[in-house]
Amino acid sequence: MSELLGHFNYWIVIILMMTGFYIVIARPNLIKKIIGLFIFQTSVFILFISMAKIEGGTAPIIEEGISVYSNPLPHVLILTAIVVSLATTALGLALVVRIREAYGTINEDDIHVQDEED
Amino acid sequence: MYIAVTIAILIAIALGLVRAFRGPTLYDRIMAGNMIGTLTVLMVAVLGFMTGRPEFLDIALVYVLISFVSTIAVLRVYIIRGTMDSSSTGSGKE
Amino acid sequence: MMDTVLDVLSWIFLLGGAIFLLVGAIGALRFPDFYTRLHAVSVCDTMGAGLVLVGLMLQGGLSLVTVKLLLMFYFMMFTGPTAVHALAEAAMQSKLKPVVDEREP
Amino acid sequence: MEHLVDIVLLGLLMITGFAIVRMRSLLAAAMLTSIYSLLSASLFVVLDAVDVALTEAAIGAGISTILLLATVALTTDEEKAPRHTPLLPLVVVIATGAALIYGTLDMPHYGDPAAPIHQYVAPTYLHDTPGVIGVPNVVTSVLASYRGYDTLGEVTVIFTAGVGVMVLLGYRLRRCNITGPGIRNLIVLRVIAKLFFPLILLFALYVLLHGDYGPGGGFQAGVVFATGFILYALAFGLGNAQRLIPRKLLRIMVAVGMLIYAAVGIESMLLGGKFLEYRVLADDPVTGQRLGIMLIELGVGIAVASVVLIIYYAFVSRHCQAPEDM
Repeated sequence: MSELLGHFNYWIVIILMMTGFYIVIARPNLIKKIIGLFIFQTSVFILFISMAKIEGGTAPIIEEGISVYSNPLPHVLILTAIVVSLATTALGLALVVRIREAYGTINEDDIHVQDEED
Repeated sequence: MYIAVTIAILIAIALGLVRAFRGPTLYDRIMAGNMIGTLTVLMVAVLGFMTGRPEFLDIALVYVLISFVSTIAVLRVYIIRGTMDSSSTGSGKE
Repeated sequence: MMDTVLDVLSWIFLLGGAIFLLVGAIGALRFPDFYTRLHAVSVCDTMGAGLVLVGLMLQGGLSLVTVKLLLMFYFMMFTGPTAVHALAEAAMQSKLKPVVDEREP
Repeated sequence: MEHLVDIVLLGLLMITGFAIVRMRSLLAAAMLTSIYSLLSASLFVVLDAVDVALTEAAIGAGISTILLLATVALTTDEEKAPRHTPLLPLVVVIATGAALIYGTLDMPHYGDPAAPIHQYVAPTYLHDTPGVIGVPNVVTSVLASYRGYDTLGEVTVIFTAGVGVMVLLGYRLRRCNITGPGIRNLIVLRVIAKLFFPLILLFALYVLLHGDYGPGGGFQAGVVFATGFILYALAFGLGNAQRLIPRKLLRIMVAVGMLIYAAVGIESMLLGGKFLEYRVLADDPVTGQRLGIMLIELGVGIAVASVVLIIYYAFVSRHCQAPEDM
């Protein structure tokens, strides 16, 4: 039981990660792929934050009378990662818009067909 | 007491998610998203009190603003498109 | 004495809010068409949220926490109905028909 | 109790993830992505990461979703069924997942205070921050002071993304005033937007200045600030928003934000310290640290707000070029 509770977070995170991964490799639609990447990224965030949690701890904002704080370092790393995820999402979506204008479609299969015809 | 409220909110979020999955129209999904936003705000506020650090209400405030702006953004995008998929022009009945 | 009264009052508000939230969510799931479901959702947005926030305010006492809760209350009372209003308006414009009971004359 | 909330939220996240896979309408998938992000943000609150929760809500549920929606509006809503059978991807995914789950078995238990991650630098940061940096929020102190180089790099990434989107989606100034026919009639929305716009900007300022004491800081403040302008643009049209804060100004502000950050570093070098060593900025080292943190948070806030707005403008003004999509 303690084994289950102790690893529950990690397992769900891996299931989420694989959900995102599946969307990225199995779905030809480019916007769907970016949504998949987003899910993957968020699951990595949850993995890091789960590792930072300490049983009985509280948020790392120093206050009188509290002695146990969760680990602040993963929070900092993930804060950075979230902002970077905004950058990647925005660039990816801009590329999708351009691809749509160049090919008239955002379906990867159709794009391959058009490329082979050239 | 906070625990009871939190559980009620979690159940309500689950019900809202069911509505978001089932649709049937896009408006139902937007509505469900809006409701989940409200519930999340309340849950964060109650959790802050439960863990004894109610100063985290700032987060809840940001959530209020964000969920409002994104609801409006969805509506605007949908109106700009002006195109309705066949499911959303029906009677809205399942 | 005063503390007990405040506690009991805030519990009543919190529980009332929780019941309204649940009722609203059940309504959003069970009602037959979009417009009726909107009614249920607005119960969540205003009554449920308002009661929970008032309950929390009573717990917060006279402090910065209560000021923030008041601000949240103010925001929510405006944003919730506005969003629902915009939603209903958009749905009306897209000619989404309400379900009407046609047996009535 | 926290365990229960944690488990329920993770379960809801998993269900949402599966629903996104099955959803054929891209607009609906974008809506669900927003819900997914909001749920994960509340999970972060349960896991004590309040700063991360604030950022995830503002960026994931807010800006990313709006960009996704704008892209869907520019392209297409329907997703075609894939041509290949999903068998091979499914096998790959299950095999990878099984390998990863096998890998987690060696990991320390969730919430274990004796885990290796909690033994090295984290206790130092927690112990030293009140005395050396003088701000109660350890995340802010680590982000802005101990790991100031990382944050500078990150602002550069944001800057690069802004430049990239500008290059990809057009750079020219266009007079463009689109307001959806529906929104134009919504008097209520316009009044509310007018009422809220200054409040949101004020709140952004609060998030910026309060970042030392509670959740918040430059990134979050920048995003909230930009959200205020996005609300304005949604209610009154892009043209009016651009009259309020023109692109030219935004392009300058991005550079100004980055330069403030770098200038703080160079200033501390001129005063005899190392790059980004704030304690030389004032007579008292602690005051110097606080001053340095405040300045670079300001720089980060300016840069992030203008990049987010540049990206938003670039996406939305594409609608002007493709009138058949409107």
